[in-house]
Amino acid sequence: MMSTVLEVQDVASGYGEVQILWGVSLRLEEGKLTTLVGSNGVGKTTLLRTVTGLLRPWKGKVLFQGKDITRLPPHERANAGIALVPEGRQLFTDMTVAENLEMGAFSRRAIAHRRKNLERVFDLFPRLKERQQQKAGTLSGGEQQMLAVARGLMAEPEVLMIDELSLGLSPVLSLSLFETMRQLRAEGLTILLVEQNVHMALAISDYAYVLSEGRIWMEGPAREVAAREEIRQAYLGM
Amino acid sequence: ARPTPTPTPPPPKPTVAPTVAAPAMEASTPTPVVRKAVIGFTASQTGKLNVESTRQINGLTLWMEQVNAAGGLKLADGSVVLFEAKFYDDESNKDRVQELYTRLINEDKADFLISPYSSGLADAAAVIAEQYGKIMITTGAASDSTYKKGYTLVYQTYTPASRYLTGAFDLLGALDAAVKKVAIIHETDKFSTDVCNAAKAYGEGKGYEIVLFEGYDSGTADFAPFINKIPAGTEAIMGGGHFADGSTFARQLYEKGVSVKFIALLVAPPEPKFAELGDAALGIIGPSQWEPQAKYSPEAAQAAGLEWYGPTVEEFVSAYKAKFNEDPSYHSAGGYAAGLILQKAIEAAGSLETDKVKAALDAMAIMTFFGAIKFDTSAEAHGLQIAHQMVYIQWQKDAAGNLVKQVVWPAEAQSAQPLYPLSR
Amino acid sequence: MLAQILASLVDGILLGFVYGLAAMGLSLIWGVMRVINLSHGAIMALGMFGIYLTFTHLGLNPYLALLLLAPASLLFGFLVYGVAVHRIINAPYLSSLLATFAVNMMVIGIGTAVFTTSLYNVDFSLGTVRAGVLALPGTRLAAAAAAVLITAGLYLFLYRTRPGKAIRAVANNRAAAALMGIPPAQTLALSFGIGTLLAALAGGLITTFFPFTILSGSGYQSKSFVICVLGGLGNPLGALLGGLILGAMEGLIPIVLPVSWVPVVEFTLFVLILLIRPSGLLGART
Amino acid sequence: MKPWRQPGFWIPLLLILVGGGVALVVRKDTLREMTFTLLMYVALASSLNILMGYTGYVNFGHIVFFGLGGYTGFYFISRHGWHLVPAALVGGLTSALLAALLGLAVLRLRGAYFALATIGINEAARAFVNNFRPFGGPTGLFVNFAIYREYGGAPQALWLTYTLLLITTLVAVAVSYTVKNSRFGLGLLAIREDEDAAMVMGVRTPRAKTIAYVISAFFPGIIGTLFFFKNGNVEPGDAFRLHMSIEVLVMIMLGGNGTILGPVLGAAAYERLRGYLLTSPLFKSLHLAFAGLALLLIVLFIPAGLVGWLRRRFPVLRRWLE
Amino acid sequence: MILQVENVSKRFGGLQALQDVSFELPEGQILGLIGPNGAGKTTMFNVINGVYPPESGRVIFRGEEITGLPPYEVARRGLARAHQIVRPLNELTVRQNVMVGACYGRKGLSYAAAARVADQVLERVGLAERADQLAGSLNVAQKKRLELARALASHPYLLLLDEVLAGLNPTEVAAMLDLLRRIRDEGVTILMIEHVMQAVMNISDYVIVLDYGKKIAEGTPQEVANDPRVIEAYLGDPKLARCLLEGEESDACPPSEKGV
Ligand SMILES: Nc1ncnc2c1ncn2[C@@H]1O[C@H](COP(=O)(O)OP(=O)(O)OP(=O)(O)O)[C@@H](O)[C@H]1O
Ligand SMILES: Nc1ncnc2c1ncn2[C@@H]1O[C@H](COP(=O)(O)OP(=O)(O)OP(=O)(O)O)[C@@H](O)[C@H]1O
Ligand SMILES: [Mg+2]
Ligand SMILES: [Mg+2]
Repeated sequence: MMSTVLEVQDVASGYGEVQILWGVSLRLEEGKLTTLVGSNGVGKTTLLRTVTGLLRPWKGKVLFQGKDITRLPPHERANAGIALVPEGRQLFTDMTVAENLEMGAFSRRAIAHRRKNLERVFDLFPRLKERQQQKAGTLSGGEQQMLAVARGLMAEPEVLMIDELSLGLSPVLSLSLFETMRQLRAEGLTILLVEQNVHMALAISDYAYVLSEGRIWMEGPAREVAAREEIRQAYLGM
Repeated sequence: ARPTPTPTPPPPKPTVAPTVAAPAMEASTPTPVVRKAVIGFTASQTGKLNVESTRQINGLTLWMEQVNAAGGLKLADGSVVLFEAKFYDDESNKDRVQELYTRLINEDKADFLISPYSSGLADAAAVIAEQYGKIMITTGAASDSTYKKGYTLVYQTYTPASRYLTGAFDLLGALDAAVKKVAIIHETDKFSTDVCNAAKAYGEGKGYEIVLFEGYDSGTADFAPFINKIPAGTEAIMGGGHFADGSTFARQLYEKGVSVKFIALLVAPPEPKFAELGDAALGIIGPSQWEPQAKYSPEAAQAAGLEWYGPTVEEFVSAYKAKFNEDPSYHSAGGYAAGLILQKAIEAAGSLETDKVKAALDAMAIMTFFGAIKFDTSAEAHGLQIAHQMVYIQWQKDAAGNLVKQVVWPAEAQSAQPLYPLSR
Repeated sequence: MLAQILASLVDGILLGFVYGLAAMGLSLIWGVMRVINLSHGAIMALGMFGIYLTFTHLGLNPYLALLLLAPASLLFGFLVYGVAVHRIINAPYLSSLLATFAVNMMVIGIGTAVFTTSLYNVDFSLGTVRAGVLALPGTRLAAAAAAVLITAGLYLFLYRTRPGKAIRAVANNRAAAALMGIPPAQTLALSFGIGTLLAALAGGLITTFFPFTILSGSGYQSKSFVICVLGGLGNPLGALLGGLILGAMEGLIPIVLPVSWVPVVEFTLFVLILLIRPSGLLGART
Repeated sequence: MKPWRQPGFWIPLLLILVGGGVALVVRKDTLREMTFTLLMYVALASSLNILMGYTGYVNFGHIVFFGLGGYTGFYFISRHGWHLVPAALVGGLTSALLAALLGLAVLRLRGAYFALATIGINEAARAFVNNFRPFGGPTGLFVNFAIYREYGGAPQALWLTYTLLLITTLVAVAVSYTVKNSRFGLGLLAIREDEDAAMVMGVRTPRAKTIAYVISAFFPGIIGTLFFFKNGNVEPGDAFRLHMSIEVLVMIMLGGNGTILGPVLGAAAYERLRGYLLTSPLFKSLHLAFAGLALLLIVLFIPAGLVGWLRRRFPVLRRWLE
Repeated sequence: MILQVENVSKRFGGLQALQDVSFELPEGQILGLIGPNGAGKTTMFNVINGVYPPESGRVIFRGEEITGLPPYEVARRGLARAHQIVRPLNELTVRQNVMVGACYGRKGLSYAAAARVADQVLERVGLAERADQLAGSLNVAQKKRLELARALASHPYLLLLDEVLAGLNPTEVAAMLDLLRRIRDEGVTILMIEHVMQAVMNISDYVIVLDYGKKIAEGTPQEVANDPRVIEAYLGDPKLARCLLEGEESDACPPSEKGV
């Protein structure tokens, strides 16, 4: 039996008085790659912010490895093994590439694996290895995205969530990133992906959720979802 | 409304302090009419003037307690005046002084006013006193300018600023006629600036060359820039301002090994705390409004042809020590003296009426433990203190090697020979 | 003339070390938390009295007393952060200005009630080193050395240790730091605590050569603003350099102008730098 | 939009008129002195509010205008024998001119940097006047008691000063209202909310800010002249107290930043509170600490100030409490 | 030509956000500006209305060069803008927000007149009943309408709209498109950035495509949608292009314009 690593139960959330999420439920199975599909502004980022604790849910629960973490502050969730590559990169722009990566491995669980992860990250993104001493803020947009993903990988997480994986990356690089995601999944990492390139995302995912107007509109194995007529029309442009 | 005293021929004036006179008075008059005279003032209970102001108020309080304890002050009509203090905290700030003095006059019905500590605050209060026709004795306020504004009811206890440091030039001249180059470095507040401008003019008049004349901000802690500016060949340094900066200046002069023959600073040296500087204090000269060592006495008064009034120096010092558990500073003595002046004037007037007391003040020429007191009565500088003299103290070492204050000038008040030149 | 310039420069620079140290805490808190700590001067005064009390009542060597002062002031910083700053850390900056000013009023108010505003002195001397025209009091040399040590220590802490890097990360991007598992509130409290500690240490060192009152901190605080703007925010080296520049200026300007013009020049320069390079002469260009 | 038909306009004016008029009617000197201080702070706070409340620029140097304007006005009284009224106007205009020059430069700074620059300006101005000979340098300026004769004696002079202050305060508050409820004021409010957006909407922000700064600076110049005239002297230390700037700022915060009534109530409340703390035997020695505590509580728990809080809590009051 | 952009380049540090971009806007039309994220569209707006001065190139508005003029000068010449990231003046009421636009727009209305115009415009965008609410309390969609209302209140000649349709549901999009058409019909030229393709292709008279700071195509919606470079860089899918070309009835199209 597969076990559920992360579960979102009937979460409602929003900003100020504006409600964005209206009772979203979602499960991430261990070692699976799940993708979250939805148009601009439906609340994908809002959901990820709620899962990581940057946003307090108005109602509902977030369970991690069976434990209720709804009230934990973000840094404790991070230490527990939830990593997010946030929308807009959110790098430490005044710190060097190396320091950014080091911050990625700040949690106690990650320190032990720092060396190993650093090697892998440099393998993946040789450019970062060249630029270790460069200030993150001076990197090009694509390099910054690489660094953001790399920083997430340094966390040695249980669950890796990536908001807009291929944003601002050249097609070649986005392709290779998708390949990396597949590889990580093969290594047993649980991944939640938010991606504009729905084609690719569905192609590499095990399972998919479709978010619409703050609600889960549809879910199912990625292959099946991709095959559904309404999805093909609404999100795949077919 | 105060009861107007019925005019009766004045009894012979007591020429001794009320402390001494008290028992006799109580025995002779069984139940005199008791009247209350309210003395109004503000105190700097907070803010930067807190310390000096507190001492001044202590002195004033001591005076009042003594008078009241002695049964009050007997007036010509046989009634007895008991004094009562009304005061507020002025926070060492000018903006409330006027409000508070107006309140003292109008609400608290103060009969007489004592000034706040410091020239600036006293200046603000003086306007109010004059406006309401109340007599104000200033103390702790040495500026000359207050008395050049056309006031008629403001009287100064202290030697005015313009004569604060002039004695230092006299002393220097007496010690060493060859010295000519003097540097003056002073705080740029009103008081110190007045003092040093006057001293500069006086010194130049006496043929001294003022090789450096600079001011520093209140609150300055670092004097290195000034010390570095003192030209080579300078033989004497004068100036300073208040305690904080003055003591710091003295200390840094010592640390920097500035070798001059003579240092005289304002305000700070007479403070007992100045001794905490240790060797840096040795030989520093400072003008003081008053010192316990000063030799003012009934005999001296007689010699000067003045009436002696109030306690002797020793009586004042021991009473103050007993009450406040510390040596009186000149602020304390000034506070007491302000009360004493008022007492004498009321006594001489035989009345609490402003006009009569004013006339008594104008005519006053006495000597007290604080020194001689006489006021200018000209229109240009009415109320300016013209009789009181500064004494100059110097920190010296006694036989046991402890720092002690000695009065070194004027010659007739000397308690020890000046230490000269400074050896550094 | 040359002798005067040399003496003034050396004096100014020695003083500059202390200025730099005084500014460092302000710079750290400002740089990291975007909070202009108006209680900085009051905390410096507390440091002064801390040393005064341990020196006069316990007879402790001032430099040893600094070691006691450090943890005490760190705790005090945590307290101030928790009570006054944490709630408004994300509010408009006027709130934090006023909140820290309120702390300033409380400290000064209580301090005045306890110590009055009279002058205190730590009567401690390390003698004077003389070399030609120079006369350098030992305590100032020691303070300069301490300033260098503390700067280096702080630099190493911020750039080499985990909590130090965490502070910089939080300063840079609070949300992202939380995502990395760095507790932002604790980290902010720590930086406020360190800022407070630095202020107290600076105050403590000053007692060994300048007398002080409970109000003495405010002058150093104003100068610290100038230094922060000179040196850029958040960087200890910048603060030290800014302090040295200011110290040297204070030493050298009097050679050509009356000393009383120094603050005019100083603060005019301050406003000018703000206008031309708000991120500081040594800070990054924005 | 006739202002006199709006309760938000006449409530503060009426408050001031009644509060300040009592002393004039009863002719009680103590009351006059008390109210003088109060009115002075009301006017200072209301004028600072025109900059800080409407454009959001926190000015720690409001007192510079009080000091420099007051110095200038007082200079003409003491050195050139001017009458108080023209001198006060010149004091106000000098402050306004200074603000125009300064504003063009420092208003380019935003946020905390502007606030810091104003601290710097305050210190520089104080140090400058300390060295400025025509203003008497460190010793300042004073007037001879005899000049009060020109006004029919000292009491008359004081009552005149008081009346002028009352008028100034009324004008300051009326101007504050008019600015807020005008096209110009709307531009200022837009700057406060989002300066860049305001620019995009066509608000000439540099000019608007400078004009607000100038208006805000005019009143302290007048008030300074009146205050120093009443005191009979002026010294640099009294004229440029940073602390006073901050107190005025606290008053605005207490009453409600950006409101008309807020600075009026805030100044009154703060002055009374301080007066109470100062005279109460319990708090006397700790009054500063208690004032600090009060400030902290306001900042932490009612950041919108008294009026702001009331408006938020009871929206019906919006029409009444402007 | 109401607006001419000539060889505009703009860089941020090492990033060339705009490179040698030129285009022209004829009066009285709706023009679409599309391109991938980060292509430089918003930057183009910022250059046009004076938020950023360009490194090189010129912007000419109604025959007058406005390059480098501050935004408020540009606004007063009749060029209004609605922001991509909404910027309401939170502590002011909705009416006051719109009044700012009216007071400082092309006509520079008086306070009283601005209040009247504000009420009319609010009626038009459907915010009339919220006029006295604080702007900060609106939800995102309402804030977008407020952005539009503020821009309209300034009586502009040219309206720059940065993703005003984002966050609106299909019904709202349709209503908004109606409104935009009516505004155009009143003679106001509109330049709109939009990712909601269906809408852009429907409403635009002309479309300009940016990619990596360069103009890669322009033309009618049909022309653009058929441009292979546009398909490669932006549309990414030939089928979608066909849908856009053929209109909503095409079987290649998704059921509603959820965007891409
Ligand atoms: N800080 C905020 N305050 C108010 N509203 C916000 C905030 N952040 C996002 N929103 C709004 O919440 C809604 C959902 O936003 P969210 O970022 O979750 O969408 P998304 O699905 O991630 O979209 P995208 O594909 O554009 O990233 C949007 O309408 C957005 O405008
Ligand atoms: N102030 C700035 N400093 C540095 N880089 C900037 C700045 N503003 C924009 N950029 C960069 O310039 C590029 C173009 O940005 P722009 O906002 O114009 O894109 P856009 O086409 O509007 O994208 P979107 O569709 O996402 O709104 C981006 O890579 C962006 O990161
Ligand atoms: Mg998102
Ligand atoms: Mg954009």
